[in-house]
Amino acid sequence: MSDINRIISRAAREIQPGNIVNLGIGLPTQVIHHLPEDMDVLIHTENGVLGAWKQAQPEQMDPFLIDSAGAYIATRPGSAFFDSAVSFAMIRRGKLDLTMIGAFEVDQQGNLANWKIPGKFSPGIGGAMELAQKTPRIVVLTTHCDKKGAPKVLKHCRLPLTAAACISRIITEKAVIDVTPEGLVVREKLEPISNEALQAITEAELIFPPELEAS
Amino acid sequence: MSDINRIISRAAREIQPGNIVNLGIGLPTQVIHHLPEDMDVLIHTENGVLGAWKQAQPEQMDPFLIDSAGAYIATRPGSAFFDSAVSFAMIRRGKLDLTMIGAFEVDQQGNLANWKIPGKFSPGIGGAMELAQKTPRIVVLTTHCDKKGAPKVLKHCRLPLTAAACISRIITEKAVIDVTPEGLVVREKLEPISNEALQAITEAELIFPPELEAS
Amino acid sequence: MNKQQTIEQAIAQIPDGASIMVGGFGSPGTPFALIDELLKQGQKHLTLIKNDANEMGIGISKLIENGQVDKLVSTHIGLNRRVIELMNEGVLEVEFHPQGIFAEKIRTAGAGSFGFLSDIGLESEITKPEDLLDWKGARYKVEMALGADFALIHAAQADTFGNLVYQGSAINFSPLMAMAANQVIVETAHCRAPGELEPACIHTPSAFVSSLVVLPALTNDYGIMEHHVRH
Amino acid sequence: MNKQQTIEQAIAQIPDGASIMVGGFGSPGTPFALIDELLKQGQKHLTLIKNDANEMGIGISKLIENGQVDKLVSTHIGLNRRVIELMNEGVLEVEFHPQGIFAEKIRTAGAGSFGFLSDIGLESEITKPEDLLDWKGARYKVEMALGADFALIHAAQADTFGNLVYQGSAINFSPLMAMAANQVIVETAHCRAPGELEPACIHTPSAFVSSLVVLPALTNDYGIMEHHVRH
Repeated sequence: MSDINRIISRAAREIQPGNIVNLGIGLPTQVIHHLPEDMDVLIHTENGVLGAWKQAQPEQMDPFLIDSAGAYIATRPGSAFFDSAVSFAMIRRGKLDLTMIGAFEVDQQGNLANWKIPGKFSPGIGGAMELAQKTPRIVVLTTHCDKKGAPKVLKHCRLPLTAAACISRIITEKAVIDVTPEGLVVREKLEPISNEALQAITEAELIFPPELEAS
Repeated sequence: MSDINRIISRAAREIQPGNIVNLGIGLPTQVIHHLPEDMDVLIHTENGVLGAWKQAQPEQMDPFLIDSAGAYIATRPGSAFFDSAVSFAMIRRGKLDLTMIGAFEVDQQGNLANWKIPGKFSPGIGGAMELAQKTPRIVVLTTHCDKKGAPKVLKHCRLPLTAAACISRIITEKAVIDVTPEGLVVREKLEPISNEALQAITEAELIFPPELEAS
Repeated sequence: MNKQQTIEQAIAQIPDGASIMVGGFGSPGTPFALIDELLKQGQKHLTLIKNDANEMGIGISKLIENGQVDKLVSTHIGLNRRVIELMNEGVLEVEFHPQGIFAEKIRTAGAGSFGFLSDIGLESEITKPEDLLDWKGARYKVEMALGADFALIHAAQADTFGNLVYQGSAINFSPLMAMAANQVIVETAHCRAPGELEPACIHTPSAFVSSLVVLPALTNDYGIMEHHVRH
Repeated sequence: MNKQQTIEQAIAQIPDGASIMVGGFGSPGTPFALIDELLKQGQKHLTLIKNDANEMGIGISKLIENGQVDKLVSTHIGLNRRVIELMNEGVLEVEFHPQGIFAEKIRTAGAGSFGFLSDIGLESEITKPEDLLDWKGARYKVEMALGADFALIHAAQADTFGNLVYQGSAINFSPLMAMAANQVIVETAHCRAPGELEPACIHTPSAFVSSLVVLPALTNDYGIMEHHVRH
């Protein structure tokens, strides 16, 4: 399984029946394809859909119905369409259970940086800031290191923050890591890797609880 | 014609084709019955109807459709229902052309008092404050004097104001009076009455332009 | 996602001392059945937030007359002589707002904001000096958001997820209150399967609804009321 | 109440230097025909307010590429490389807001209010010290209302009065912009007689609409776009 597939298939298991979930652009968007067709879940998209579903088949695409990543989507029975003010009211009122989101950097305080690289990349904030700040549970999906091999799980984010202390869990191709008051706790390894090797590619200090080795 | 009917039938002539109009509780509500069935007008009610019309026939009454005075109404083709936030957005954004409203007191600055008599009557503000403050044209419908014969058209309102300097025109059973930068100008008399007799029952100073006598 | 509960279960979630938004402008939109269950269960020291007090003997007037309500936040109670008496006697605390400000304060809570800058009644007696804000060259009244623990809502139709559709002028404050309250209890006589309501015609999306009570039928309270027939 | 105009008449109301809200999130809701007429008439020094910049070569990107736009107020332009270049070159001024704040600022103008108190990005770099307000024991960011001279709106259906219905995710910012702009120009390919639209399913009531342009048909711009098909 590719690194990306490992992240996505593990991430799909984060979604519980009855959840309302927002899937950010990038890796999170692809998680929907790993969900059972009959799963009791409502996917929220910032552009005003509750009950979004997988990409529509070509002959069923509706040119007036996309998700917030821009793909023509199908919807589930029980879906609703609404304007952007209502969509973000839903977000700010904490009505979403879970948001999965990509990241440039995360850190051991649970800070998230994913919207701007000063001087290089600043296409706008989009919906990320409100999702990150207001969803009760934020799960970050990211490769463990960037394309140059530099760690993305840091002691302190260096880029402008999207939101502070917002992350609950980080899923990389290497591990599932929880943000806790004690620090970053490794919950699962997603490939065979020693604690030392995982720590070596992680700037933040990782906590390896005893039960991890037993698993 | 009774005093009340004289006020109402004159008031009906204030409404121009194409107008969006709110008719306050009391005398204004009755104006609708003096409008031609096919008139190009949209009646707005605070409780979320644009396109309200006359009281529904008993067999056509809808228990889920009243106007803001509480009567079961019919609607015109092209009507819309919406929530109270949208209804008052329409008011505050100045989308109504005309509001007709009742009054306890009006004065020569165009001030309106119609919501509270301290110690005697204070059932709440309702929608009057926003209608009075934000409708471009406010026409007050009122008897010229109160039940004890005391003037209601004053130099300065003594009751708490609904809104200041908001009135364009006052219609009583005696006269049609405009609020102008020069003061209150009598435009029409609605019954045979001398200038002196009209001034005698009016606390505010009235201006009688020459063309009034000629009419 | 099925939100259905019995009326007893749904209303039993409300504790003494709760703040409760109640939909409706006059009778249309008033959740008479939920109110009657609240009367039966007898929760006390309630704060009610409703446009009006209904008329004597129906709707929230029953709760007020029964002594269950400490405070009413409202816009106009002119059609309820008994509630005016209770207010004047000091038995019931009443807080009035202009109707559109009442709507907007609720909607502001529903949008997850904390207040808004208004000019309504800026120079009237409803504006206290401590509400005034001079900001970037202009003067405003700061109107704070108005939220609540619960909302009681009547919907013409719902699906089992809790998507809601309102009818006629019964919509009034209900979609705003459904956004603003922490727990939203809805009654309807017409419950559909998911997918039966047109997604573009849903007034309140299911995310805002906590409990759905399906009424076997609408009682006479929901029918034509003599006091709403103009004479 | 008939608001119908030709597309030339409707767009000719817009002067140089106007601020214009444009509905749409990506393609759905973008009023391509009205935008093309604006391109043809060539008004200059425009401020556009739209969630995104569409993609290169379509929608408002045409106006920007054609040098008609001085400033863009937006939330995300990541799908338009050319507009990012123009921003980075300093040719186009771009002001970004978080997407829900963008929506809410527009809605605040549409509600006739002047600003609202928010906690979004309160401690981030998007909040300048002069936007902070300490009020009754808490700290807020004051977000001011965002209005405009004009709004350009695409509706799936309209009636001649200007009541509007949107389709699918094409609703997005359109009802908010229709409330917030002083003049609202709407295009639709499906114009009905008054009474043909269900009054409870109208998304934008006619009072907010100034001009209605009936399109003979929807062009290819409104069809399935290859860039929206995920691979």
